[in-house]
Amino acid sequence: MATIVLGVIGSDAHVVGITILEHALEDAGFDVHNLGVQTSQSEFVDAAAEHDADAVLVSSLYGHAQQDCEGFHDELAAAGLDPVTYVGGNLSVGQEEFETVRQRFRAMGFDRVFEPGTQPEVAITTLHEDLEETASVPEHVVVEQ
Amino acid sequence: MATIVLGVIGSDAHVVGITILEHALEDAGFDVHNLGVQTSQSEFVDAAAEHDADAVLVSSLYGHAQQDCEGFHDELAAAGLDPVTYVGGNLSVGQEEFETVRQRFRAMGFDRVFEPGTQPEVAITTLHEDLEETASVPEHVVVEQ
Amino acid sequence: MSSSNSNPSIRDERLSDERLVELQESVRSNWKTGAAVDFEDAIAFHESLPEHKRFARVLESASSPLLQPRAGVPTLEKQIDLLRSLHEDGGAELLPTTIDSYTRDNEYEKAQTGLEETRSTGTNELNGFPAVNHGVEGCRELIDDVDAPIEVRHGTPDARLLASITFAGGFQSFEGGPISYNIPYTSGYTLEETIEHWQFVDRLAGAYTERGVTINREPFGPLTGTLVPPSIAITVMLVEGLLAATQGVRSITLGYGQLGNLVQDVAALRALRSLGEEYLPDDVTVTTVFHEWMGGFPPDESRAYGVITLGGATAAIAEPDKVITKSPQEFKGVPTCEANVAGIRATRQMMEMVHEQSLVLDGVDDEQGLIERSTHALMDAILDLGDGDVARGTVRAFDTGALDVPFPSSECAAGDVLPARDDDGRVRLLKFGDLAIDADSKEVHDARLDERAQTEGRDPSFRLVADDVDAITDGRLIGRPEGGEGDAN
Amino acid sequence: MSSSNSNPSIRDERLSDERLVELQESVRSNWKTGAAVDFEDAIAFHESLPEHKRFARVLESASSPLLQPRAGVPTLEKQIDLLRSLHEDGGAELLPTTIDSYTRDNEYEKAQTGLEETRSTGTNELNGFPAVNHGVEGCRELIDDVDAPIEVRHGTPDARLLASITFAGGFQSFEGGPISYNIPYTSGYTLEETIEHWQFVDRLAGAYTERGVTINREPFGPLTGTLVPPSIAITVMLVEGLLAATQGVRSITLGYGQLGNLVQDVAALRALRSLGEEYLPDDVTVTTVFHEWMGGFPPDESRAYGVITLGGATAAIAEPDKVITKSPQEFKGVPTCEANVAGIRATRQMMEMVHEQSLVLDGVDDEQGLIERSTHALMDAILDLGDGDVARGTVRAFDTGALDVPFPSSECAAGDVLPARDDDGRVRLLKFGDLAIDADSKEVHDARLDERAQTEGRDPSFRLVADDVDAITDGRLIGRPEGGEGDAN
Ligand code: B12
Ligand code: B12
Repeated sequence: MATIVLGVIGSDAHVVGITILEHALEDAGFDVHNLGVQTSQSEFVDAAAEHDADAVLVSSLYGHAQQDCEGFHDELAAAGLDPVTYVGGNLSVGQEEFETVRQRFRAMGFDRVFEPGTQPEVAITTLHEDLEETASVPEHVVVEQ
Repeated sequence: MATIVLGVIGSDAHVVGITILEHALEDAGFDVHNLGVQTSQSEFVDAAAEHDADAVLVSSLYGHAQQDCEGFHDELAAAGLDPVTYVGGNLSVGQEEFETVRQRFRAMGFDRVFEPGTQPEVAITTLHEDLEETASVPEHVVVEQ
Repeated sequence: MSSSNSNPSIRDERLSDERLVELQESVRSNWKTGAAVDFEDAIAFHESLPEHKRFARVLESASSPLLQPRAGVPTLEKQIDLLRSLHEDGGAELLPTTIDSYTRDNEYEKAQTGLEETRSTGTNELNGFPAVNHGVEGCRELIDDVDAPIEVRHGTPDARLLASITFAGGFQSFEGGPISYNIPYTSGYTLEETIEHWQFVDRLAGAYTERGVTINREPFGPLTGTLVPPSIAITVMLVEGLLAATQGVRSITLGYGQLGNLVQDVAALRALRSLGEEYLPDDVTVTTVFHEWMGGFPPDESRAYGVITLGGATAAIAEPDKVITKSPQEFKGVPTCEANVAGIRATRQMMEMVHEQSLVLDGVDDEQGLIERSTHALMDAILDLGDGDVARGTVRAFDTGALDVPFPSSECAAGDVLPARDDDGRVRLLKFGDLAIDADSKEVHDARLDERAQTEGRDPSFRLVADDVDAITDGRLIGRPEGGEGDAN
Repeated sequence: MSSSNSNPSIRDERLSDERLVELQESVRSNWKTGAAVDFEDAIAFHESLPEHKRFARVLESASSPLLQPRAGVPTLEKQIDLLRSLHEDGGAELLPTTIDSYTRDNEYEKAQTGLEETRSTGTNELNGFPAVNHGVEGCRELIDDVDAPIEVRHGTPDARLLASITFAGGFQSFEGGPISYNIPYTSGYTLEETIEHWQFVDRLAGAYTERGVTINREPFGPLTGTLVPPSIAITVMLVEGLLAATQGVRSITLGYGQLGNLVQDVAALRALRSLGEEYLPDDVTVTTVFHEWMGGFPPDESRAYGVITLGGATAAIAEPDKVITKSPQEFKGVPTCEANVAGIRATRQMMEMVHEQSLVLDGVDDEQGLIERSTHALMDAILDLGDGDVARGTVRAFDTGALDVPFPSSECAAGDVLPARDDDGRVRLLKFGDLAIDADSKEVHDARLDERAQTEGRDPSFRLVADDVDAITDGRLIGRPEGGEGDAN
């Protein structure tokens, strides 16, 4: 079964969402490594390398996601890693339109960008989809969740 | 003391507002003739003539004020009357900007146009102002209430 | 003084089949669309409707209160869109079609002009849906295109043609009644006239009911929406329920409008249900509807939500069968669809959260007892005055002031009763006029209002009533004088 | 497992004058604006403030609950505008200044970058007001330009520099505490560390207080905001209150976050007040604050109003001294000023309407008894474990799990307790871990959750907890499985 690294990036301490995600992903059969809150980019990269993660799920609620995620994909690449990457939560400060936010994080390299309140089931479905063939970035995904 | 004719025009039956207005105007010393709800234009004109009204206050809540007031000032003129005329209440259907509504009723000949929720005190103050000199339409009024 | 004579010829008797047919013929000629009304064809149309569009069935089988907004726009297309959105986005289980004011006045010509102007200008020139002008076909299109039961809500003193067309058009619920759509809604009809008109409407509903097509009837509980004491409102509901039952109506929804005091509102809704069961015949299914605050609203949407959600909380505790929601734009004008949806959703959130909790409030039983005692006194007076006939008794009761309503638009009611809130915010009577409630109940009202007068250090007067009328608009429940709140709470 | 050792050196003892000065010196060097901190100058500034800007005075002398929103934007100009509008348009009697996340992490460099970027781009690049970067002068400008008392609200585990600068800058109220700003807000500190940091903050507040400038301190009651049972939250409040009192704080506002069940919330607020009076020294003025729902909100504004106004109704019944309001945009992100104003106004409307009514709810006393018994058990355990020292006892209690918090961010808490709602929507514990509450209380929790399990026909599991966490977001109070609501209500 696919291996997943999960955590809350930066100095964000919102723990409830990833706790729920962790349980749901485990129930769905994934091998989950939950790094907890206030996880740095390098902690994510190290864990992804250590566990040979198929997917890295980054959560951010507090509004500083953009600053915290800057350069994340370069770090992954530098470590020779190319997992599927998701980011979700409340990704910007304020009441910005989600579509704008999504574009921004897509441009930063995330394969999928999830809006506030995304149910674990949605993450599970798309993980199954994205990890079905190989663990590489699926080019065919058109419908974003 | 000035004489006032008051009523709800058209087929509007909202009676609470004018009941409160009537009491307040009487307490303020005006000679008030309350025609009640569902008063036609000609009932207004007849009462204004009969009581030699200094001011005619038209109330309309239900949204059909414009249709109901169409040609009202012509009727008054035809009867040789030129009282101060006020209109107030919820003057249009829906959530239109009040300023637009005011312009429309000013153009129809009303001296003052009052927004929803106008307190009786405001009506009393402006009546004192407008009826101070003569009972004719005051040209000097700039600040609308 | 009332304009009706005190020896009314009206009787609470079932109209004969012949009379029904005769009246139907004459009524349908009032506007050209009347010609399309055909009873057998209508029965067939109703029978073709799926279960989930049968109003009485959906309402009577619900396990928790259903939500219904008010909404009506002039054109058919927009009305369909509006109702779909209220159902799908708002989650309203029951839908309305609110009729425009010209139709309520039977001014079909003017309604036609408004409808045509709306079609050409694109802005709504009517404050509701002119169902008569849309005719039987238009109504059926609406019923077909919207996936929930729809009620006709209006305010029409003479709704005979409207009923004929909308029943034939597939609507299975019809608001109003001879008192509740007279006194708050018009100044042009005597009670005898409106009772006669509504006997036809009820008889027609009864005729459908006999054929297995239950038409739900809903007397309008809030009356003038302005501080109407529960016993008065409930008495009117019972009278209209009785009159409807006589004509064969078997599904009756009695209404009551939020006053804002939780204990009083819960007590009133319970009294409404129990008195409804007591007075109405056994073969009538009685349901209840709670209207969110019907008086003047706060001007801003945020504060309006406070009023609306207090209604939701009340409904969650009292559990009526249906709740009519208000929108946060109530103060200003006919709400947008979005605002209407918002009103439903805010209500629902509050209701769902409170409904799970078993909340027992002190004092509900006492207040319910008071309401029931006063209502019994009023009903006794009506039946006495009518020598047992509720129709005649009602006319006489209004004539003599034995039954009265605060702030009536119509001269049928004396309008000598004046309501005011007590120190706890419950609506009492400051002036009784000739209202036939019992002496014990009067004592309670007097005592409670004395308490308030003392708290505020002012004599009860019309000023106090006016302050109470404005209170919720001003962000409060009780119209206390500035700085004179006292410390009685 | 906790990372702190179980033989802590920390003691609940007043820091000496010398230690205070010494610490102040070292702390102020952490960022350049620290240099401007001067105690005597600060006292003079506070003394120049008018009465109506003195936080403790305004709060403690209020006759009904005061409203305070949360709000902070990066630049001084915009923060001034924002607070003025919340005060004038919203009618908030008490104002906040919410600090950004970088400052909470003592990352003043990053906060500076965010502030400068905000100034150049015009869009807010920080989620709050970086008070340290604005420095003493900036803070004083804010205090001068806004006409109501302002509190610093943050979430900073090491708030020593923030306190030094904001106290000197004229703020007279400061949220947080060693547990409440550790466990929900960070994973980087042991409790010993945060207790030490907050001893300095409290000692500094005490130093101002001794000079006649009362600094109000407010432990953060909601903790993780997620189904925290009242006894746990209240215990943390008492501990932080005791620790603050030792350092000379004389104005303490204990907090509690809405859980959504009216009876439980009213009982908890009453227990909070009475236990506060019981445990805190007599020379401390205890006030209480109620936070509107701190967990996940419904996504749409209309339903959010339902949650917010239920908080308003609760506050009107329980009458805390202060209410922290939420905005209808809570779900999505930092709210606009208008949304914040709307939250205050909706709350006020509900509160004013309900406040006039004397509402007595069944079961409040029993629930309050349960909360007090459990809290006593927890406090006893803490004092036992600390051999009478509350600081040491707290560290040991968290180490052993005798005190625990659901969903902690920090490893200082075991996180072995799992909350769930009972059939009535009250928050109980499904898993106690090693929590030191008494056996009687545990029995109540077990029995109530068994009831629910039966109603729903499912075994209690993490799934049930997750459903409860989502319930309010989903428009309900209890996370019932689809179609399994039972009929227990
Ligand atoms: C509870 C809460 C808190 C608690 C957190 C307790 C804790 N330790 O977890 C407390 C009170 C401590 C807190 C603090 C703060 N908070 Co807060 N908080 C919330 C709140 C109300 C609920 C969050 C929550 O627990 N939701 C329930 C869980 C189950 O849902 P979730 O987190 O959204 O996660 C689900 C999905 O989103 C999804 N998901 C999440 N991440 C990911 C990632 C991927 C890849 C995928 C697929 C899915 C996914 O799966 C989860 C399970 O369903 C939200 C607002 C809201 N949503 O209503 C604000 C909110 C997130 N907080 C906010 C802020 C600003 C803060 C503070 C900075 C300031 C403050 N107010 O004190 C601090 C930050 C502290 C810090 N260092 O992080 C803002 C963020 C603003 C923004 N982005 O513009 C919000 C939106 C509130 C607001 N409107 O201002 N907060
Ligand atoms: C109570 C009420 C009713 C009651 C009326 C009972 C009665 N007989 O009076 C009932 C339930 C019967 C009713 C019926 C209808 N109503 Co109605 N009603 C209201 C409501 C909630 C309050 C009105 C009120 O009494 N306010 C309290 C009094 C004291 O305030 P007031 O009337 O505004 O008057 C004060 C001031 O405005 C001012 N004033 C008024 N007129 C004038 C004139 C002048 C010259 C001056 C100086 C001042 C002034 O002085 C008064 C004293 O302070 C309003 C919405 C609201 N405001 O919250 C809707 C409202 C007025 N109704 C409305 C509608 C559409 C109707 C109906 C057509 C449809 C329906 N829903 O059934 C029918 C119409 C029936 C008819 N033939 O007229 C709409 C009007 C929409 C629009 N304009 O776009 C409103 C705004 C509701 C809404 N948002 O949809 N209604």
